Amino acid sequence: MFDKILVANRGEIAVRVLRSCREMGICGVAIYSDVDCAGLHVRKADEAYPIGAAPARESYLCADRIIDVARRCGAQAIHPGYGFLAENAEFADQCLREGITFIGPPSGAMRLLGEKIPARQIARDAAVPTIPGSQGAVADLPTARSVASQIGYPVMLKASAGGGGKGLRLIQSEVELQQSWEITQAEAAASFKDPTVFLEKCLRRPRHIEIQVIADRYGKVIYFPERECSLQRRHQKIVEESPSPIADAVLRRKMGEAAVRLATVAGYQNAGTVEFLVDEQHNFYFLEMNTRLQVEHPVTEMVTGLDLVRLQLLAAAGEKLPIDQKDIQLRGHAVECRVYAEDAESGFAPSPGRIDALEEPAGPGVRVDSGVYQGAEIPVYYDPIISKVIVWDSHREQALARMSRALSEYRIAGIRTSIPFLQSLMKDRDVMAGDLHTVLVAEILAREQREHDDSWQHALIAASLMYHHRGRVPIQSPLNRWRLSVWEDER
Amino acid sequence: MFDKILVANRGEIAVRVLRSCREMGICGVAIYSDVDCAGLHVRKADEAYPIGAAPARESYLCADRIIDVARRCGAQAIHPGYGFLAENAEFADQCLREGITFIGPPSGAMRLLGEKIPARQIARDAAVPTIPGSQGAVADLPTARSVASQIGYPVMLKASAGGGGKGLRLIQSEVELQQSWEITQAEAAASFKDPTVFLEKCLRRPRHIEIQVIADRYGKVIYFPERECSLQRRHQKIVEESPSPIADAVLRRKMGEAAVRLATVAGYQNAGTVEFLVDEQHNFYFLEMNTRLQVEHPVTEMVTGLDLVRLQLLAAAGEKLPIDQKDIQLRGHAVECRVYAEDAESGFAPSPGRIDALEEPAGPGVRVDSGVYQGAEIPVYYDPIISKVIVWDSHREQALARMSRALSEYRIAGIRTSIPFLQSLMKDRDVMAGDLHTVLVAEILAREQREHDDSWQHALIAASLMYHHRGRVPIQSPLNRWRLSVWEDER
Amino acid sequence: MKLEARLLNGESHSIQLQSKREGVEILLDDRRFSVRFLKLNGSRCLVYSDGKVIDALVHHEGPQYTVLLNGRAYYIELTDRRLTRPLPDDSKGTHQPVKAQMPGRVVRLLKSQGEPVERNAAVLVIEAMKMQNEIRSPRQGFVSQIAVREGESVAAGQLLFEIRVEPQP
Amino acid sequence: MKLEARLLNGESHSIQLQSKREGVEILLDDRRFSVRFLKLNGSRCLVYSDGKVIDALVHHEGPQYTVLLNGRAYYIELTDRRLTRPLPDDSKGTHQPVKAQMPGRVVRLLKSQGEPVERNAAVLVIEAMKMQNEIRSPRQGFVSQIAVREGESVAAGQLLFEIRVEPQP
Repeated sequence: MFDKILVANRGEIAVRVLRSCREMGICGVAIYSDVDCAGLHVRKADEAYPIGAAPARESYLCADRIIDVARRCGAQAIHPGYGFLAENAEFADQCLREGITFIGPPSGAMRLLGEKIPARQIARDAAVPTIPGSQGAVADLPTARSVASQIGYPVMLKASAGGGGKGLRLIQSEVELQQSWEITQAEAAASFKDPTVFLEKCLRRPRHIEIQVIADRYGKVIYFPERECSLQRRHQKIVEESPSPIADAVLRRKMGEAAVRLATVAGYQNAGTVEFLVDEQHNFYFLEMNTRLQVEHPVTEMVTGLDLVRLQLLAAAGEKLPIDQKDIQLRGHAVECRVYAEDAESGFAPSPGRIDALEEPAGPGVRVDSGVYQGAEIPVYYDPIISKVIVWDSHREQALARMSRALSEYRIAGIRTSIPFLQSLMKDRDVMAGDLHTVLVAEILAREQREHDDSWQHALIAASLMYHHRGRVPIQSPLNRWRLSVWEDER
Repeated sequence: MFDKILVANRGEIAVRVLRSCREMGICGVAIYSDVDCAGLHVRKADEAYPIGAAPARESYLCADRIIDVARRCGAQAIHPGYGFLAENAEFADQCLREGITFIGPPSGAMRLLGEKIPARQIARDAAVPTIPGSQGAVADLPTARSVASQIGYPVMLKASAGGGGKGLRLIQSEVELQQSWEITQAEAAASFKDPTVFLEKCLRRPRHIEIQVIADRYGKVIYFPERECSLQRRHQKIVEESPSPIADAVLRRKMGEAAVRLATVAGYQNAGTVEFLVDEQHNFYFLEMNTRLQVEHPVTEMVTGLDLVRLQLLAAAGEKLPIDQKDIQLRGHAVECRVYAEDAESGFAPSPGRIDALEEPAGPGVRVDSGVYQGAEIPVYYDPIISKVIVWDSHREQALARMSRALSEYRIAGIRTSIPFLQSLMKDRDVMAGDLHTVLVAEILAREQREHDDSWQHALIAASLMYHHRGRVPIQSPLNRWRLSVWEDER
Repeated sequence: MKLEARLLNGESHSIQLQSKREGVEILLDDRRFSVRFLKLNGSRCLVYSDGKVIDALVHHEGPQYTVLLNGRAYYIELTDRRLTRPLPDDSKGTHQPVKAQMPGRVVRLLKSQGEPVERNAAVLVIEAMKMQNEIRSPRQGFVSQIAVREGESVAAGQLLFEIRVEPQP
Repeated sequence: MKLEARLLNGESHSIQLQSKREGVEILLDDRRFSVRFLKLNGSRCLVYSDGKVIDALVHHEGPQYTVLLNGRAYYIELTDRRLTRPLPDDSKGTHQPVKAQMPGRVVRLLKSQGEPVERNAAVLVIEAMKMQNEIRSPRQGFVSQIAVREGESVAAGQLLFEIRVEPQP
């Protein structure tokens, strides 16, 4: 096993990886940009080194500098987290050349799966169903028109090099296809340096369900119970759960085995996730494979009792996976809510700033993976995730109730957050019924109404009392002052 | 199910119960003494009522006032937590008379099991092994002498009405027996209003292992996997775990079935714990039964996935237990550390005061049941428990490593805590090997040596830098000031 | 003390507070509350109202109050009747400037100069923190000035556009 | 700046700090450290020393510093050489008072007036927070006064006893 690992990331995921390092007796090294000098990941690390200026391209995306730090501090491996360099095959190659272990898949598999058209081909080779669409790239508009009319509108026009909700366009009709054809190609060329596009049928209200896999160097590939991540806003997941409300043992095994076949054909190693869309008849179709640890990995950890980061480190160190498929047992139900520095009350605008007060939920069945602390700053330069709240309970209904309880305990002052919206999601009738699909959040936002309870009155009362008592010092010791200053009230 | 429950307690256990109430949609009512007006349990409650002055006998022990509050606010049930009125049969009777459900066993069972001699008789009736000793009360010194010489020294001279580590005396020889006889009787009379004493053999380095049970009104009694609580200081548990490092499936079932027999014979209902001493040959002997929820219940929740408070409420509401013995499955390993406001560095003196800064551990496998928040006060009037840190992992060794990691993240300023000692326990060779017994902590304290690492140098450096930079304001925004004020350093 | 409170949805409420020996009497519109109040540190407070406990975190910048309550956020503007400075007079036309809340890049202009806008209508789109954000008009009126161009980088606090509010009849 | 630090175990160390352009040079006894320092709010600080990160919470009352580091607590008394007020002069006999840290009840006196005591010898027992605590002598010397009786309730800060420290030869 490694003695020292550099975590090439920041925020909650860097903290997450550093925690496993500490538990395994491995020295954990953080890197930080100028604005992150006092970041929680720096505070949780055994060592930390500055890596450049705030913008990611001058720090967390600087492969050379990161490798240089790793070499100088003697780190034998680099964990990339998610985002930044996590799916950058060049970086994986560079690590290899420098004799540093990249904790992730081999760059070859990363490259194959990183582009949509080759990935779809691998899925077909592995007998994994793909969404009906063009066999590969669509060269010109006439071909596009003919493919689209064959599979039927609406269709998705996608950049092969896109991913993560970027580089795709919904096309309702032939007229729209004509209008969008050139602009989509141009955008793909501009954004991903590759104008290649292809067509897929657009499924009606699909679910997003994905399978986590992990593979060692010796050909063992294991799948985990599915995660349902259908609650998305702007193609970004915001709530994830495991198991899916619709999956039974048969579907779970069919999807799991499909994911294992795909990973095997691709020569995959380490942790990865095969994403599927699932239609209303519970047919599933390969969407893409994420070649890294995912934001939502904790729900899988909660229902299986396994530590995915630990397994990543073991696999990367060349050890055999210490578990077999039969050891993966699903227990209970886990739900994750992503808490963002976004103003849920006004269009989810980013809300960077300083966290003036912080109280996190805790207690039975609640896990918080946070990247902040009281007094910390949410910088404008990166993904505005604050933390993830993950709960576990024996049944889905109880898990949702537990999440509501946990969110009700969360207090963050100084910035605005997505917590209020997450709260209302947990009580939404479709969410509670498990009737999920990828456009449900948009529908809920459209229909959302203010709850009619007395809370606004309580808020007014609290605000006006704080105004009324402005300038009065907070109680330091209720022991002495309760009787003196609490019941009384000066003018 | 109840609509409203009053929690007749304070601190972490009141918070624990209120959390389950909120998750079950039950209105949770807190009560508070004057010094607890801003306690965390008040903040986590839906309603809260003052109950009297700080000393427990003027507030949390005032049965009349508590019942009066319950009646006036419309609470249908009272959860007593642990301590205070939890094992007070009078109080249970009073609730019954007022038509309020006492969430605990019937007062009859409580009375029987609350005294040692009748409890030992019940154990014998239930064919549960008891520690060799007198059949019942020992009337006079000659009888005591004869019993003691029969079972062999050392022996324990115990008050029948004692418990929880109080009212017992270790006797090494006949001379000591003679010296202690009268004083022990007198102390028992003074402390417990009952001079009755009895004799038990003193086991050499026993383990303390206990079985949690829960029973409904319909005769169903279920046992849970054992908890080992051998790490004790002054007869108070400080670290608990489940399963026990020495228990296998056979011992677990034997102890579990013994506990169920005992609970059945006693006509027990609701949650309770049968405590055993276990000798080096793994023979187990009944010690006492605790007729309440215990401090260490979370380790059982972590390894079984069940919510014991929820089960308590269901049983108290007259529902059938929703689980059977076969549903209780042991998974992984859980460890709990009790964090006290005690100065571990100088003889565990109480350290009440204000919590000036607080950061609690979090992340994978870590649960914190806390009774405090930043700015809260630890009053001198009650048990100085701050919180419990509970961890879960798939194996014991990993669970201990995770606990070390969690404790290393815990920051409490303003008061002194037992965390440093807990840290050293987690790394003790006997603790790591699972070689536990009830005097191990005393042995460790006797042999404890300061770890020889560089940490004291780091502490000196941090303290002197804070002195050097006194008067300098903390950074508000690293975004702007890092380059300006961090690397530089004014005179 | 008499306060006027305006909620985010535009609702306005009147609040009267009066200190009594046993706590504070509050008249919220026409509902009466008798409360006890405890100010904790870190902008936390506890309000005890007829058994109910309100555990709130109250943060304010000037008259803008944010109250965190059970995981929800409430935004309230408080006006003290005694101290009321004359509010910007709606009876004359005024120009309301809208500034960037954070650094970012203008990706799209949705309105042009002189165009009429509803309250809350999107005027332009700024990309920041990897996300596109519509910047909306705070008032009904006309876009009197657009101070940025598409593609331009903006700093926090930089003027984006101005809305001219028409005199009310 | 020159400091003297005394640990709980009685060890004494000298610390010299010098500000440089790139941070602070520290000479701890004869070990040299080159560090960067970041003061956070809430008495937290970060020290960057040769890659190592020291994440400490530092609390002090006068010269008594408590440093929390990785779940351990370190108690340090700092003396600034430049500001040193003359310390209580050990060459003359002095009386050191010992006060109650918290309210409680005196359950037992273990020494009587005039009795010689070693450093750390228990002088009396106080019960507080349901526990019995031995109150020890901070110095070697004689019990010059016992200010409480068995069974007496004491308030925090109340004088318990005094130790007379003998002049050193």
